[in-house]
Amino acid sequence: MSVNVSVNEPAVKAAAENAAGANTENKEWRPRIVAFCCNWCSYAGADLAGSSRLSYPADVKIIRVPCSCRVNPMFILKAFERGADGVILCGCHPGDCHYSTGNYYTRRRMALLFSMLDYIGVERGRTRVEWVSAAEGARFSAVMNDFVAKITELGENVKVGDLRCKK
Amino acid sequence: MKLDEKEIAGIIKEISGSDVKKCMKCGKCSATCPAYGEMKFHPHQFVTMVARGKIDELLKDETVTRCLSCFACVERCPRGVEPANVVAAVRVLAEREQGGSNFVPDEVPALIIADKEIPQQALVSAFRRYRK
Amino acid sequence: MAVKIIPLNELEKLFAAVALTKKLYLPVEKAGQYDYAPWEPGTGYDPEVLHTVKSAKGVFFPQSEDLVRYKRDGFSLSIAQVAPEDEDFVVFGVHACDVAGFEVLDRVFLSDPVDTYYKARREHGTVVSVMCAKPEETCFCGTFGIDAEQPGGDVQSWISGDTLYMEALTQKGEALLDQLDGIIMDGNDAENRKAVNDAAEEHKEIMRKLPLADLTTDGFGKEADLLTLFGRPEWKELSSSCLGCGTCTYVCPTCQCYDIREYDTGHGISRFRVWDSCMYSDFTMMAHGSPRPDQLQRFRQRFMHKLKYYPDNYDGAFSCVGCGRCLQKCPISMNIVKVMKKLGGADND
Amino acid sequence: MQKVSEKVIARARELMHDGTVSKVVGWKAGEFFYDCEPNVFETEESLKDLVYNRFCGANLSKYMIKNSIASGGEGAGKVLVLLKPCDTYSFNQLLTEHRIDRENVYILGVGCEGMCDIDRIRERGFKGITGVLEADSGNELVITTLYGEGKVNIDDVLLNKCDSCKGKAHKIYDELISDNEDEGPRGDRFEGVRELEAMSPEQRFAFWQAELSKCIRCNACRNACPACSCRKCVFDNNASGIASKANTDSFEEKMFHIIRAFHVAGRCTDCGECTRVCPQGIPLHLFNRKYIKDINDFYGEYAAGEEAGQRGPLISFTEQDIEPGHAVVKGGN
Amino acid sequence: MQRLGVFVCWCGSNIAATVDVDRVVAEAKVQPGVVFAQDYQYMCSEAGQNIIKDAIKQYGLNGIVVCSCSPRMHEATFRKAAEAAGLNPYMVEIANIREHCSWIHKDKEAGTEKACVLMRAAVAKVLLNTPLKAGESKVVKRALVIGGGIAGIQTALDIADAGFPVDIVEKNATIGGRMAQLDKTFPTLDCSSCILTPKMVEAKTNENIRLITYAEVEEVSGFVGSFKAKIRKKARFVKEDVCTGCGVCMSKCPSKKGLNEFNMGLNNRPAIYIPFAQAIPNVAVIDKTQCIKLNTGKCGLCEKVCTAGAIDYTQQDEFIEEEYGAIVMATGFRPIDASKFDEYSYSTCKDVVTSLELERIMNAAGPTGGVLLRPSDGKHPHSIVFVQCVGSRDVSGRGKPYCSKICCMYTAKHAMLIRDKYPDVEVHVFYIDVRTPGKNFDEFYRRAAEQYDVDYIKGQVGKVWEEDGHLVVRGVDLIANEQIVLNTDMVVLATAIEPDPTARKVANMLTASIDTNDFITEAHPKLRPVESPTAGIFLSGVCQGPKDIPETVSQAGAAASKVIGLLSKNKLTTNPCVAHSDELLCNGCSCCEKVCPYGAISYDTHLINDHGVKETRRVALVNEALCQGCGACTVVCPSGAMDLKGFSNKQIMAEVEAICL
Repeated sequence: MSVNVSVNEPAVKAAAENAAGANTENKEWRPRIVAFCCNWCSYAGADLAGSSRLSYPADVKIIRVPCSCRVNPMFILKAFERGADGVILCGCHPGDCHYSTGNYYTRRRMALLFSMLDYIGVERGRTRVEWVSAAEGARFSAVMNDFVAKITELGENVKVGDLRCKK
Repeated sequence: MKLDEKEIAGIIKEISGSDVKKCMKCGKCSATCPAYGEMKFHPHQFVTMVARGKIDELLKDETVTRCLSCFACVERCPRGVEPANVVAAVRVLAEREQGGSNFVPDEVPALIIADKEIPQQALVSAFRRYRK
Repeated sequence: MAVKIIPLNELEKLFAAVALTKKLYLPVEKAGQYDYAPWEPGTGYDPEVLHTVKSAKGVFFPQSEDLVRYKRDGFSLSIAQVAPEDEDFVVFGVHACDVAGFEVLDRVFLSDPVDTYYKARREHGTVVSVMCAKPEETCFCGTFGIDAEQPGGDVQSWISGDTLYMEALTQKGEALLDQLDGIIMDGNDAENRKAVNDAAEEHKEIMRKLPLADLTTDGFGKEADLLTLFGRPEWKELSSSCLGCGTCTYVCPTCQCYDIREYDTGHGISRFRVWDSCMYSDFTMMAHGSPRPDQLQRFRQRFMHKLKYYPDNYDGAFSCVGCGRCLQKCPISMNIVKVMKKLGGADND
Repeated sequence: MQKVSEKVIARARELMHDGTVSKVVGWKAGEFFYDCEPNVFETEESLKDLVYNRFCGANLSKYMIKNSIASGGEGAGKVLVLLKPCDTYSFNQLLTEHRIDRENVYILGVGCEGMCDIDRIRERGFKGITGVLEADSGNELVITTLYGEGKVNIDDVLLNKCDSCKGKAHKIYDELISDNEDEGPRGDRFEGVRELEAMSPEQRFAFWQAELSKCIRCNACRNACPACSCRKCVFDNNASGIASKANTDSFEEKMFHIIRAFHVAGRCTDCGECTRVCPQGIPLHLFNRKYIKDINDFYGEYAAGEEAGQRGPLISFTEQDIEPGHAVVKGGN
Repeated sequence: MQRLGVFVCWCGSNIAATVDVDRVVAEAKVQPGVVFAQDYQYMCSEAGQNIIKDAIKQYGLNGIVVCSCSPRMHEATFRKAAEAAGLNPYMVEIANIREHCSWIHKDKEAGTEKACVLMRAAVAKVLLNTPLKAGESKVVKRALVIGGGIAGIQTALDIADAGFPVDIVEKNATIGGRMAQLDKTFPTLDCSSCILTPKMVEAKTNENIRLITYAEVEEVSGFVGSFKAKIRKKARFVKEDVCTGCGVCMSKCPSKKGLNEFNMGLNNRPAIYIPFAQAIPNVAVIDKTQCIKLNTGKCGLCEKVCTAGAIDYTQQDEFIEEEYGAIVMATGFRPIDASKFDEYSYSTCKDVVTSLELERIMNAAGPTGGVLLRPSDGKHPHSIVFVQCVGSRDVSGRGKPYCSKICCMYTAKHAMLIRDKYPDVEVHVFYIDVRTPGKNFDEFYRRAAEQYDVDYIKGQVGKVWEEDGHLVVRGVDLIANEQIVLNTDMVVLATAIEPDPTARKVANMLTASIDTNDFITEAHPKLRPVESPTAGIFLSGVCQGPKDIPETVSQAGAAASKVIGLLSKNKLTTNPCVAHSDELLCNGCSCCEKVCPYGAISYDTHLINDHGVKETRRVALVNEALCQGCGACTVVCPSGAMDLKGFSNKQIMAEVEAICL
């Protein structure tokens, strides 16, 4: 244990080195992506993508929430803390919310949160909101393919994550 | 420099502050227009032509100078298209294309004597800011 | 006394020489504020700076440190103790108040049961003190009998003119100065001693003029009656504006409370300790709630600890060194001086 | 300032004397001229220490959560609180959120010409400050120190929050003592935000990394903030899932400050207390003002606390709101 | 201590082909808390369910994860199975390894790895699940219908027919609404009152229906199953149970200046009046603004002539308080004010009328006795111009952005009726589009144009003015591309319709959400068109959106069937995944209340004991019967006091952590 007075060594550098190490030592890096889907539209849209066999990368893992408005910014930051490389939030199209107004609040909250993440220098594109209806299986798949491609392009998230969670 | 249709449409929208795509073709502008008979292209046609990008024809035509700018169409259009402003925008475009108005204020008295029918809008244009 | 000297403009050389074998901590500027941090080439040293925001205590008692790490693999669990510090380091530029602060911590952490993490750092750390340059109106170390002109530590030093004068006080200090032979010069002559003495005298003069020079500890300490002090009605007004933040605690060189927490990394757990503040509403939170449910009690606890409980436990020694950081940093300008003046002897009023 | 100050003190005494109020929440003279502390005065006698000067920057609104509720009960008089113009926004916001019992409060609006920052005076090289006097000219301070005397221009040593001022108008009061005409807002409060927005993401990241790594998690920003008035903060609540006490990893400082800013988004009145109290001088207002600027840009001008009972932007919506993806692009470089 | 079971389904080869189920089972076995894991070909089969049930009993499982298809498919199945084995059904979580995994990934390695992650997330979540119990709430077997037009009447009749008592609250003195004002109805041209009156009478005589006319709902509290309403019954100054409706008072009343509302103000009525001949209840009412007795204390003629002794000048407003299980909004519409369009000279030319005014002019009980006469001079018109879309599809701010839907058809009806009865009258219709979707609708319109020679002109009217005793209309014919000026005798404006102005107030009272045009929002535009998002509030008629009579009647029936379905239940089971506020953390700030679309959050001030610290404070309370579990409140709550059962902050964060591991 080294004396750690200046608690905060540049996290980026360390993580980047860490990541570089991981890349060469371990197998090919794959992004970790958390997708929050509302139960009524987007989760059903994802189901439809599945039953239509419209593939997208396995890096996307879906968490079911009743409504996109259930997603607390804390969850998104929690995902980054734990090493997620991208977080995507899907809900019913504005106006079609099962709970009539939930996604309108989501839209405002996420507009502000994403803008703040951008403001502190997190790469644009690590977070995204998409409206996907229950009928849009193809769109769900397309959105996920696009998002994974974008995150892969951005590379590993080294700016917002807790180093202790890196293996 | 020759602008393409999209760019021209953008300029017209910018000058007029009006979106021709909102038109639902009810014709109330033409039903309202006191200068209807003076115009080769009536207000509703004018708007449609702008929407379709047929600007060249309008630039060449006198219709642009026949609008009285009475704004009755603007007042009554249920869709907020503001045809008079669209006409004005095309007129401005025409003037820009000519490098400004053909008239200068000093010429106005002579023009009135020469042509009693000259549209008042044409005279007003002599005082516009695009005048050289 | 064996005085060694080095011109101030050669300090970089000195630092580099120390850093060759040991980690070196000194006040470093970051985004406009000074705190103790590892030295790197070009870091520099500003002798005019009186206070770092946080005191120097962090080098021995960091704000956060891991104690134990658990690792889970299937159903098996392995536990790894985090080894205490085993590398030597030097902390440079500590003023008398902060050095005295180390002593306050020593009494707590080095008495039975000994805190092995703290002890290891104390053993491996060499303190190089410097007499402070320009005391501020908020300084009152004299109140606690601290001699600002003899800052203490393993090596104490003075600045006069363009020269740093150093003197080893302990074996560790001597070893350090020996190691620096060739970079620092022998300056053990009358002229240099006079320079040191003059600087000290000049400093003493300022100390006498400080607005808080007359502040005394009357009414506190071992002799004071605990229950009377505890029951004084003035606590209510004194605490009425306390926000319950931890600023005073975290900038304080003597506050020593910590919390032990765990962080689940997903792969395992690290158990670590972090500074805690008795001003916080969740301090020593228990299943039944907080033992001090309102801010008055928490506020009183902090000052009673500094001025009464600690002296009772440690033979009259106070747990305040008069550095004045809390006077400068408290968001609402409440501080120990105001408490002492309100509750202490008549002289203070 | 002197005239207003005398009137304020006299009026507070009068109100206490005639029984209109039974307590006064105001500023108390400190050890030095500049360290006035907020205080609850409960007796007429104690009011001898009431002051109102250039160093009364602390916003007293938040104290009214505790003091307005506690004073209830039969026979108890109202609580007098002294509020500067900008403080009244916080007061209104707390009223909106039902945190203050308006019935029990008597607001004495006090005029303000800008509050001074002792740290800024120190930054100008003054050490060992033993006295601060407002020069007769009214725009200078005379500073006496252990090491000599000097003058500073007041405008140079105002609190960060006073660099841009929301205006001299009180948004709520029962009585007003002020010599000031409201000249509307002064200064461009979004300048700092714009500067950051104009930087590259890497520069922004480096800026925040440097600033936030100074954070010692003393919670002064949170505890001084009138909007951060939760009974128990999520960061103190072990059951919240994000509790933390120190920035053991640099992620935690980001988590803390982003979530804190988010929790007060649309509720923050830009009172500037966070930046004023930060012992590390972190420009925390740049977080809050970013949100205020975004809210203004995206949803129309909104000033939390402008009047009590407003519906905040995060608990409102329109069908045409900006999409988060566009918001990011609009936000900066 | 949690004892979890994990069950991995092959779904034949649907899952097993791309997911190595053995590995998922092996991985599951080393998850914290898991004491049992097994795979099976079809978990949803009876045999599969038995595996689950047996394991629950044998291993004393207190939580299970089923790795299978989408929870939207079989969550209910597995919950039932768990419940049958004595496990709380909400201790079941599904890892969707089919739709979200095996079906979209071709690489078995990637698929298996992802399946393991999804399993892990579900295990992490179920570790934090708590048994939930669906609550129950009572159902008051009585319905309230607000509005007594055709929508309200039909809804009430259908509910009453099913045997449930229902109250109709109508703000006017009679039920019947707008339909009563119509002369004929499209596309069949049957007489409006002939088909409406029997329904009105039925509403009056049905013993399950109570008519509360000349009344307004003042307050509504409560929630689905048990609403409480306070109804103000305005003073009629006529005893409703005594008046025989003989009408003698009307003929004797000296104050005859009141505008006849029923005839759209085209003629006058006395201060004491029965709105129209077929009014239900057939009882007089005194217009207190017009009555001489009530204003000056003199007169009292009606009291003298009333042989029944029904007049009571001292009558006061009365209040009725009643409990209801369901409430139907049927607040209807009104035409917008045409005077905003000064180009049509509606307010200056008497012969410019609205379509609803024309209805009255054409009606036998109307001001002209059914003879088509110009309002200005009572002469027979020889030419009439109809203007369509007056204020409809108008975003200029003077009108409404939507299509009012009924105008094309009623204009065709008017044109046809006029041409039929008065073949000498020339009829021109200026239209933008003619919209006639509906059974026999287009045929109807074409008949007007082809058979009755109505002149349809594609274009709008720009101006109408009066000149030498007739009207001049300037319009445009877009097809002929010419401006036309017509001399005519009458102009009829097809004014847009808008929700009745009371709709907003009522909606707010019921926490039913309302759109920017003041139409009530339906719970789902396609799948739940007659329900409001607020449980127990139903929509009937034009308050939901423009519609014609047949649509209104069918929607009224649909709303009634929803009400009947609700009232047939003895208890309501509530969704247990609802919000819950921790009063120790609650600041009482009201943010949650403001975002709740259901009005499920209220506030209570009471003594709270926080580990010995006692304080009286304002805290949020969630009504579990109203809460639908969206979670909007949980995010606006900065202290985290508000959480959602079944989708708690900790559960979701545990899933996040498990996924990011």
